[in-house]
Amino acid sequence: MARRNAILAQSIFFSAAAILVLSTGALVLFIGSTGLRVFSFISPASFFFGRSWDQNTQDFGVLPLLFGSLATTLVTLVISAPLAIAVSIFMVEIAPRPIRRIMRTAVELFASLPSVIYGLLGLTLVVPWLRDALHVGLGKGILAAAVVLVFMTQPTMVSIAEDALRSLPESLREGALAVGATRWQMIWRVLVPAARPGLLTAVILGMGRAIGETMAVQMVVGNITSRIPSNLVSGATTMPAAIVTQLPEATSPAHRAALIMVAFLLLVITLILIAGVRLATGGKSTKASTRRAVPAAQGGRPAAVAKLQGDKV
Amino acid sequence: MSADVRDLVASREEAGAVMNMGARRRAKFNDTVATVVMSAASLLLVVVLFGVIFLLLRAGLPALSWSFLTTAGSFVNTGGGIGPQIFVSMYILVLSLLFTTPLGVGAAIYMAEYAKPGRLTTLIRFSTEALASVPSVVFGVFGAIVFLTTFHLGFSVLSGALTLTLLNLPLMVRLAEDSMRTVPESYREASLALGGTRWETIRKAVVPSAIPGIVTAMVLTGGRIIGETAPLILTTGTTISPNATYSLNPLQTGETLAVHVWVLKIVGVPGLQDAQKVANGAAAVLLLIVLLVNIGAAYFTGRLQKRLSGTVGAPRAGGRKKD
Amino acid sequence: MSTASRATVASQVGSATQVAAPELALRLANVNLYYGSFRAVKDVTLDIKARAITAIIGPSGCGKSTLLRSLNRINDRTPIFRAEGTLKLGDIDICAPTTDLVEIRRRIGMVFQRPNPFPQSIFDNVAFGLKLNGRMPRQQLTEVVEQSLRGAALWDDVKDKLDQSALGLSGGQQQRLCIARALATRPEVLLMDEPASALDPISTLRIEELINDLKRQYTIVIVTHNMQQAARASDVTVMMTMDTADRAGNVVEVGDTNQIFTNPRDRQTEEYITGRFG
Amino acid sequence: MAQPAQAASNQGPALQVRTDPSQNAAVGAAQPQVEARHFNFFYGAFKALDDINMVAGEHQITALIGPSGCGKSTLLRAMNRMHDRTPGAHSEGQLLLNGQDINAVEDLVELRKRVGMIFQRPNPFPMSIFDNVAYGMQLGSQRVPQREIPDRVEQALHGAALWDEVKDKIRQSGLALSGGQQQRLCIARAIAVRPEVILMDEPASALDPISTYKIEELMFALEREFTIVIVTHNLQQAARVADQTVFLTMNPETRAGFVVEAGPTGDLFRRPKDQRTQDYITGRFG
Repeated sequence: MARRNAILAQSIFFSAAAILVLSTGALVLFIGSTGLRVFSFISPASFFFGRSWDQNTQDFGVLPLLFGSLATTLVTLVISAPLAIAVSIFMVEIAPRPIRRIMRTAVELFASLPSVIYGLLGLTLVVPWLRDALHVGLGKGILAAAVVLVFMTQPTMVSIAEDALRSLPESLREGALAVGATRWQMIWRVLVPAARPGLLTAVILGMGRAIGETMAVQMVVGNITSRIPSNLVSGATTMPAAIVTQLPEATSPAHRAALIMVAFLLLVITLILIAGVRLATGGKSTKASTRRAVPAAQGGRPAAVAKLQGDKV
Repeated sequence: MSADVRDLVASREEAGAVMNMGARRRAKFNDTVATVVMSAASLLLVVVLFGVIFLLLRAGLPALSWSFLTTAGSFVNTGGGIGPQIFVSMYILVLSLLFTTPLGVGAAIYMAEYAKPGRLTTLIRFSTEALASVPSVVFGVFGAIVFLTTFHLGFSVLSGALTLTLLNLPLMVRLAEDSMRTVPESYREASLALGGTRWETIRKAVVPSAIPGIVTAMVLTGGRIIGETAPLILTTGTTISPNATYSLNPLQTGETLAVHVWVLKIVGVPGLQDAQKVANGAAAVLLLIVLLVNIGAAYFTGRLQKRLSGTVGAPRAGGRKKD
Repeated sequence: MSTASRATVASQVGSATQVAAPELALRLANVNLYYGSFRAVKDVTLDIKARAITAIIGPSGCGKSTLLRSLNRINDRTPIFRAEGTLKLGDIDICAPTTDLVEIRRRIGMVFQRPNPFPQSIFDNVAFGLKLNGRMPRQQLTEVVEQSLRGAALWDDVKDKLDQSALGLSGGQQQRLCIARALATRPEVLLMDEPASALDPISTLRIEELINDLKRQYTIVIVTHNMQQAARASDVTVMMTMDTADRAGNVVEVGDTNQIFTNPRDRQTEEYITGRFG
Repeated sequence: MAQPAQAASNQGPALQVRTDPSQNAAVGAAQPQVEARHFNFFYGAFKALDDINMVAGEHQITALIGPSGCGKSTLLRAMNRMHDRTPGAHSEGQLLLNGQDINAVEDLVELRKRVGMIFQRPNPFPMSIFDNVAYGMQLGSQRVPQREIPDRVEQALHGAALWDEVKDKIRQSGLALSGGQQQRLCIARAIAVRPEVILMDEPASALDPISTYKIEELMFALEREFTIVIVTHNLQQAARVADQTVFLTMNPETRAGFVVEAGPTGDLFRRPKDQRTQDYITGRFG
């Protein structure tokens, strides 16, 4: 009786976990198979190398979208990666406890603001500022999107980077200080190198966030799909922005398939990034995976087990 | 060996152990500069955030009133509101959490308590991470293909809720699993040592201790559902049928609060009175919900920590170090 | 004399200061240590002899580690920690707010309970403290690293794998590496916080031999739980206990190690070392 | 440097050794309750215990001592098969509970009800004191009827010498107690299910001297009803409380733990037969 319950419980929980795998498979399968139909309408060459995306002429070249996404992400990362690392170092090593708490609250709040709110802010603050300060066009474009994305990517990057730094053992810090390092020397020469995989993960996942962000970007990027953007301040588009703008009103099957193919590309890029994270962290997963709160034999973990698992500091 | 030690001291000076004042001063200077730079970066972030909140509330709060929250937008008079959108948001929230919570907690229990290291576990873990980082618009496209077209649910509240379920599942699993992993291993050992089976141990010792964490996960997931936009545009639609406002029919199209803000700002609703005021008010409401969600999450996280604290003997007056 | 000018003088006089080094390395007078409102250590007055090994023993919780960790102010990292009283290294006041922590820690090295090598190469670990001090010619750096590793009796074990990760070493080797790292900057005082408690008996023995060797040139203060270790390895023993009422640690007896272990004056010391207490 | 060491070793007999006459009379006469015969234990390919032979007699306290890493905790945890949770852990040879092989037991739940365990750090659940003690009695198929539970909880708390301190706050969280009280609460929780054997893994190492003293007192009381096996780092503690002492050490090459010497505590501490025992208890080793 008890045993049957136990087995039943385990199988129920396993099925729940299995749904995660099935969903991932379904995601790839459905989007992939639907998206690839685009090649029955246009040739792969004109899809991948076409320099214009125009539903009126039924040209679906992905380059304007791809280029917009890459440029936006790149500009975002250049600003946001150093910012996030600086902020996480501040939070872990410099800020006194009350300030650290305020910072953490701020980061969590940033994380939970809906995309439309970021978009709204971009629309009412960033775009007019760019337009009036730089006097170029309407202010909508890659730069506006990047400014918004810098703040949108902060929570992801800061929280992971902070985790990585904070999980370094206190003994490393004490070791560095005890030889006479200044705080900055300790941070720069010991902590940052030791946390490198975590910091890299933070940047990669921030990048994923920037590539995938839809609404906030859609609201400030200008949504010009017909050409490859020539500068950072004239209208452009990104892959997600194009999907959400055009898919609801895409009537021709070719157009619809082309947009779904773009979604498939996004999916593939994301999966590559995740694989990159795995590589960066040496096969371990991003967060929490193997982190058990207390080792098996509390405190008295047999030395042999420690040895077996390859002594970690 | 003693000779080695004598070497050590004789070479004290060559070793540069004696202060090199130039280098010292430079190290000090760098330390100060770095501290200033990192503090400034952090200050910037906090100022931007609180500035943003201030601006949003300043623009939106004047619009808020009871009638604004309960009536529909009006094409005839000024003073219309966002009642139907709030209703749809809440409906999708409830529906989606109803699917996400049992699935997510179940999967989390499996991962935290049963999963053994191996290929299958790695696969589940990888899937969870992959799902967690797939852009939300891709889920929207998936929902549009599967729920709308394949299952013929059309643009509907149900399609949206199902899409969001998939979207939020990884977050729910991770948070719930985390909260179960914070439950000290010593509880499990204690329970097993008293003759508990694994299932009893999970049910009686692990899950009860993790409940505040699971509630936090629900609250945070709920916050995301309220704020989500892109997948809903592709699965639930951007309109509410005027003769089916406040309808519980899950196959109705719907427009959530967040989508409404976007529609008002970007697409425009011809003829709607007060469109900008309504948009600002709706944004302020969204923001207030998000603030509430954060406070709620912090509260339950605090509960979790409080419940699990003090396991390591009577803490001596705050000393976090041994001895 | 200010710390800065003293340091400059030291660099000019060099080894001359070594010869004239005073018999007392550290002086503690009326030292009280607090965590928040809790007094962890009370009214310690103690002189620590130069070029000798001083062992601090006592039951757990009596504040010996706290005391040791306040000598190089590494305990300042605990936010609520506070020290009162006079703590002097030569004529530098360790506790003064103006005191340069970095300089204090360069002069007072520390080895921790658990080996804490950085996740870097063996060479970089030992060279760490030297590189902090500005650029040093590679050849000289290599020499100092070798001397330090020899000093820590680790050279023969690692000379062929200096560029490998320090984390690949065994626990005992890691601890000796940490000693080498501390020795590389040539501190005057070496603090050791139960340096062998995480090690197996053989590594422990090697560490003890090493400590004994080092004492000719260094002032060593060691905290240990292991009375046999204190008896074997130290010249002077400081016995601490904890007040039963307010749980504050205090020194009950200081003396020649031989005397403490054969003829303790204090009843608590006797009970402790014969195992009737703690 | 050699001198103080000499002095310390000369003082060897200063160790206070248990001299309770009634217990000494029982020494040797006791039934073996837990017995290891040619017992080997492995973590994966690593052999942690090598050919262990030892006996823990009924209603006696048996102490396992030895340097860190010698496998004494491993041996203790093998006695209620806590290792089943460690991947790669397995054993050879026999480990007997009342003559029955522990490793052949199919029903782990049953085994662990018979062999209770106290851990190094007190680990009460985040529940009330009452619920903590009642926890074990509400598990499994042979659970204690609900109406008997309050009485059983009280008995267990009496048994753990905790009743007087907690009787007025039995519904308060177990985590609010002091460290020593928490450990006694864990003992109450363990004895509430009425095991035959209680394993203690350095039960006092996280406690202050006074709490330690109370736990030791408690062990003398518990000994009348239970068989106790204790792992301790503290030689003085072993000498004070144990009837029998087993000294393990580690092969310096293979790092496998083995038994050097076992016997009545008084003999082992006063007249060790083996030089390594002598060295260890006089502190020249480890």
